[in-house]
Amino acid sequence: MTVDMSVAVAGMKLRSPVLAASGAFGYGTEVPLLDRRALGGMVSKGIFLRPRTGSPPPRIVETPSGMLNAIGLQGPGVDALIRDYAPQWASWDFPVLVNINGESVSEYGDLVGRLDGVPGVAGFEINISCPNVEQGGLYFGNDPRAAAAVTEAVRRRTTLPVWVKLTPMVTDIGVIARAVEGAGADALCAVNTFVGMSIDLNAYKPRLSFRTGGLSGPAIRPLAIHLAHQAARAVRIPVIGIGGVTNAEDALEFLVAGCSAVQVGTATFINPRAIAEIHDGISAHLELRHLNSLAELPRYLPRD
Amino acid sequence: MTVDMSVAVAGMKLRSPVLAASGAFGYGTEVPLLDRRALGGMVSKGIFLRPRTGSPPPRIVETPSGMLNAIGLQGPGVDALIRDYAPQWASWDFPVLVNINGESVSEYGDLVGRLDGVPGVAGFEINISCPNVEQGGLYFGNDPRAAAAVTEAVRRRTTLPVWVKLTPMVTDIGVIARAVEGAGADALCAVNTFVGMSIDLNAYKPRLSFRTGGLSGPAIRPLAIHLAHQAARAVRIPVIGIGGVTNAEDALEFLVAGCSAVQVGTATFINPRAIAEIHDGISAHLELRHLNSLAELPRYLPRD
Amino acid sequence: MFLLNARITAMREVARGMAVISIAAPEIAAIVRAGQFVNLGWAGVFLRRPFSVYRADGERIEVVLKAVGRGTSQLLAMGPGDVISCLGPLGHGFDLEAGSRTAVLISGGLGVAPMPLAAKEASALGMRVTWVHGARSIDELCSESAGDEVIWATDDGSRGIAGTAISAAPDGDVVLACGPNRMLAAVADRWPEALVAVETYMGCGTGVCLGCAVPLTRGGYDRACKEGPVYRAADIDWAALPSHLSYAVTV
Amino acid sequence: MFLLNARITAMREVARGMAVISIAAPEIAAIVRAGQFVNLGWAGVFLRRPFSVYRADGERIEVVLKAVGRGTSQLLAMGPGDVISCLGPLGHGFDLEAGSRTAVLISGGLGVAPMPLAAKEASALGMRVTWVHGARSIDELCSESAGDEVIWATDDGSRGIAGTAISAAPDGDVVLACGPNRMLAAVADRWPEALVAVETYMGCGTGVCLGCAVPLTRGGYDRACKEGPVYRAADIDWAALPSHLSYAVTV
Ligand SMILES: Cc1cc2nc3c(=O)[nH]c(=O)nc-3n(C[C@H](O)[C@H](O)[C@H](O)COP(=O)(O)OP(=O)(O)OC[C@H]3O[C@@H](n4cnc5c(N)ncnc54)[C@H](O)[C@@H]3O)c2cc1C
Ligand SMILES: Cc1cc2nc3c(=O)[nH]c(=O)nc-3n(C[C@H](O)[C@H](O)[C@H](O)COP(=O)(O)OP(=O)(O)OC[C@H]3O[C@@H](n4cnc5c(N)ncnc54)[C@H](O)[C@@H]3O)c2cc1C
Ligand SMILES: Cc1cc2nc3c(=O)[nH]c(=O)nc-3n(C[C@H](O)[C@H](O)[C@H](O)COP(=O)(O)O)c2cc1C
Ligand SMILES: Cc1cc2nc3c(=O)[nH]c(=O)nc-3n(C[C@H](O)[C@H](O)[C@H](O)COP(=O)(O)O)c2cc1C
Ligand code: FES
Ligand code: FES
Repeated sequence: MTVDMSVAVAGMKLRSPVLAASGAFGYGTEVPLLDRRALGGMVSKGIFLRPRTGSPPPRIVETPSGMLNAIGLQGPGVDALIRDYAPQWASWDFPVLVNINGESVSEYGDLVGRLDGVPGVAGFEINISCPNVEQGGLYFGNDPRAAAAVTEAVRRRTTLPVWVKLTPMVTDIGVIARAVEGAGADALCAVNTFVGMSIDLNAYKPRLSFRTGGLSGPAIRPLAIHLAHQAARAVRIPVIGIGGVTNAEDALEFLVAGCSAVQVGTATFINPRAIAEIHDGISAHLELRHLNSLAELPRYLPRD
Repeated sequence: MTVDMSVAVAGMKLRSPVLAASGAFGYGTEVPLLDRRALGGMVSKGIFLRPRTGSPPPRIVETPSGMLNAIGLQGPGVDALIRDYAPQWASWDFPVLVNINGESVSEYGDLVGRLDGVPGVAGFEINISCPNVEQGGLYFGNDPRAAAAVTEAVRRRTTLPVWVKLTPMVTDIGVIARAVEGAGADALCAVNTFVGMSIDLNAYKPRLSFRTGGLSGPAIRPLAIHLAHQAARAVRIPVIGIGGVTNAEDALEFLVAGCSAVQVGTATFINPRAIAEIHDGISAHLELRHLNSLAELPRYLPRD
Repeated sequence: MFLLNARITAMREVARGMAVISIAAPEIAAIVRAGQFVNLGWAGVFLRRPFSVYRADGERIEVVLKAVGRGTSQLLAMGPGDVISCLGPLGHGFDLEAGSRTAVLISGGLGVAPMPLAAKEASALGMRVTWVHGARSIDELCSESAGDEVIWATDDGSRGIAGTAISAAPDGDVVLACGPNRMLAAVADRWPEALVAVETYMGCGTGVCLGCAVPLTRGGYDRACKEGPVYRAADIDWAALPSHLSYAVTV
Repeated sequence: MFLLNARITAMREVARGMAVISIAAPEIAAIVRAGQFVNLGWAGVFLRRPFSVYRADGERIEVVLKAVGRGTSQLLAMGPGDVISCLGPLGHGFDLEAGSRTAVLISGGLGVAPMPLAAKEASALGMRVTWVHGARSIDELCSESAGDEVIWATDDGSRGIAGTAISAAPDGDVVLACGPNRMLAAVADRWPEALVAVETYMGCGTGVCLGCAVPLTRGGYDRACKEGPVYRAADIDWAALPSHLSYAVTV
């Protein structure tokens, strides 16, 4: 028996519910030891319209069961992305979504306008939740009106799938989720990193040059599962769970909690084979329970 | 050389900046192996006006570098507290603050009214941030008006120190911090637990009977340091840091980030000697840096 | 209560996958009572893990376990010389009073854990001890026993009586039981006065966190780590006590 | 690039607190170049830890380290038989070209790490190799060396020249250096064309996370794990490169 692991996320058919998270695979061109058969899709590193240098080092700190990062969305800008990476993506057998960033609503729209129709670009993940940039990012993610405005601006420029990536740093993720759904998002990605800080006790100042960073890894998993679940309860569009997935059990927790798929980031730094192991582990779990397909996995999603 | 470890928190002189967090020491009557000399003070388990049974089991789940709890504020109610515990506290050589909970603004006020003047009660920690009760708790903590209303109601009933314990589950902790400061709080405690969820893959439902629980332990430390730092930047009153402190370095990170003291919870479950070790470690750090007192510890608290 | 960095001194297999670990903890060995437990901690786990004390002599205590998860697997991978943090003795054990003539001990699977100490205390009080050992099959039956009479019961009849330990057990002046919470619920039906050792999740093990709630028939919750883990069977609201815990399901 | 569960086969001390660990990793040993590194992972740490490859023969690679934190302490507490996860070879090493006559290798403290392989490659290209070893004192000076000539330099003069490795070093056609970032900045002043191996924090070690940013004089950042860790000294904006990393400060 082979289990049917495919899933359709708002019309986009994925062969696996395990996706590569933005920022953990670069542009997919130098991913070591990746077993591509297991990959449902990839979200590219966050891009702006123009090239960005990113933050000065140190950019990374290890924390208990997690890490803080403050990369600052270093990237080559949209022209280089279209020239250097999209053509490679066009030949791959899984979809690549571009993680979209802007300092203003119109910049988000313009960026998607530039990328819409470029071969290799299968859809967009709108990042309104990056904690590591001075302008944009989080600002759009924690205000329902701003979040909706960005989503609308993007929606007008493309018929490709638009996924919106939510921040956990809000009082009620359901409010943002509904605002974004109302503005035309095809799916939600929950969640981006949590803002954190670590202090250097020699220098008596933050370890990261950007002062704060985004916390990722297993430390945040219980929080991310809760938030993805809350988002899924708030909307009718699919939710993709993100945060601390390291093995099949972790992924299954998100899926049971109401997610259609998961993204894996930090875990791949530690185990470059994580994606394949997660894929195979989910399949084995389904088989053990005599389920023929991922669609048959029981979900826990009370709508009260 | 002995280092002066004392600190005054809004007029209350503490011999040590290391306090026992609410819910991790019960009423202080059965704390094993506690080295009391190291304890700056204790916050009692959260109490309501009336007795509460709490949540059904399971109430606890281990997570990476942390745990979820959903105790549901089980407690004997204020009468039993006054009868059974306060008299013992009156004879102790460190202050005991009572963690105050209510389902309405007036209940908070009434509870403090009942406890004000009771020998053994040195002050109040107002819990507007418990994620594990259906009514009250978090509801008051994530709305600046409600948070201020609770603080005012309590402030009117006592001249003892009023500390307000903040939830991390808000878009901007500074807004709540300022609202509570304006309403007359003497100090802020940042933070309570983060809401999280864990899924049982046998039953395909949440592991905790309350569905969600509060995440504590080292996993949340970088987030808690950031939030305590943000709160400290937002207000002029002292901030007490809470979240994942397990050793002296962790405590020092909170102190450098602008906190006047720290509270220790989960770590004491694992190491019943944690409080003393943290106290001694801070003292050793100060000595090593040739600092004569905790007050001389450099702080990182830009006010921009 | 003591907090010791204690050395593992020996390890032996007593059933398929079930091992007894000896730990040098003289302070605890000197005072531990039957039904009490220790809370063990080491680098690989976040929370401590509770284990009944299986045996105790002047210098060492023993615990018996199976790999049911990450922590128990790690513990079984350790060996003599390794040091673990040992907090105990904890909890309220079996209260045996002089005067009873016969004691019946009923264990299911890993529920053997508190029984050797219980048999010893009952014998010391002059009781005649019958220990009924239940398990799924002969492989899973702990090979060690104590008491004046031993009765074996296996689900598949591969050793002793075919059936449950409960069905195989005689009556006695006092009945002590340990095993899956489901089995203990059945004990409560037949012997409401039995003393049973229950399993719950634990946070602290020392009575301060209220994580180990045991639902009571009179309403409200007790702490398994403080008032328990041993209870009068009729006092527990069995329907409200989770029965899916690993220790509990491993018959 | 290979991901191996690799067995530690041996461990030896080469200075006070400084040890060389041998790891059975034939696939990596077969292809690793001087200046490349491996990213090691095991149960006690969250992120992997990067280590230069010190030596390589047919079957084994070696790394040299000191305890500077939690991870390195854990690694030093392991022993032959223990298995660690080994990802590599990673990064871009020293690009040595035939034609140079003399190579000067300058190491400060743990900066010895990439030098034995570098000495071997330089010798194979026909260069005369001078290795200048610097450390605070004789105790901290790695006892192993390679090359045609070895010069010792200690801050306190307890062995060789009293002073820094830089002041003790002759000129050469190619200069290779590794050590604290502060020392490498001084190397850059004297030999802008020197090839230096820098230290940064690393997330992935494989070029995808952008955590290991190396600030460049021409602006922007390179990845230490991909374009580096070896750079032309003049290409790095030394003032912007953190100089407080542990490997870096342990002279
Ligand atoms: C008073 C008491 C005495 C016990 N005595 C024994 C004994 O003598 N021998 C024995 O083998 N087992 C005993 N147990 C059960 C044992 O503590 C658990 O099986 C063990 O904690 C599982 O750890 P794990 O890491 O292998 O499991 P995990 O992988 O962590 O989880 C698997 C299961 O273990 C249980 N568990 C996990 N953490 C805890 C915790 N903090 N407290 C309680 N249960 C937990 C849960 O059932 C969970 O579903 C006892 C439990 C209690 C409460
Ligand atoms: C390319 C490269 C090659 C290296 N080669 C060697 C070598 O051959 N021998 C050697 O002893 N050391 C080497 N290091 C340094 C070594 O990786 C760090 O000293 C080690 O990671 C410290 O781990 P820790 O757990 O002991 O320290 P921690 O307690 O985690 O932290 C102490 C310090 O270690 C450093 N550190 C921690 N995590 C990382 C990380 N993920 N990446 C980089 N630095 C980190 C930081 O400076 C930190 O301040 C190299 C580093 C790099 C980047
Ligand atoms: C080094 C690093 C870089 C990241 N860059 C981006 C990014 O460019 N855009 C984005 O939306 N998320 C980014 N993220 C967030 C991840 O996509 C993901 O949401 C987060 O790390 C939580 O998942 P994890 O715990 O599996 O890593 C980044 C995360 C890390 C660790
Ligand atoms: C079991 C448990 C019970 C708790 N009960 C309370 C409580 O009654 N009132 C309260 O304000 N906080 C309560 N807390 C939160 C702690 O006081 C503290 O804010 C939190 O655990 C984070 O700190 P830590 O990581 O040091 O545990 C409880 C925490 C735990 C783990
Ligand atoms: S385990 Fe904490 S009170 Fe029982
Ligand atoms: S460490 Fe991740 S890109 Fe270099």
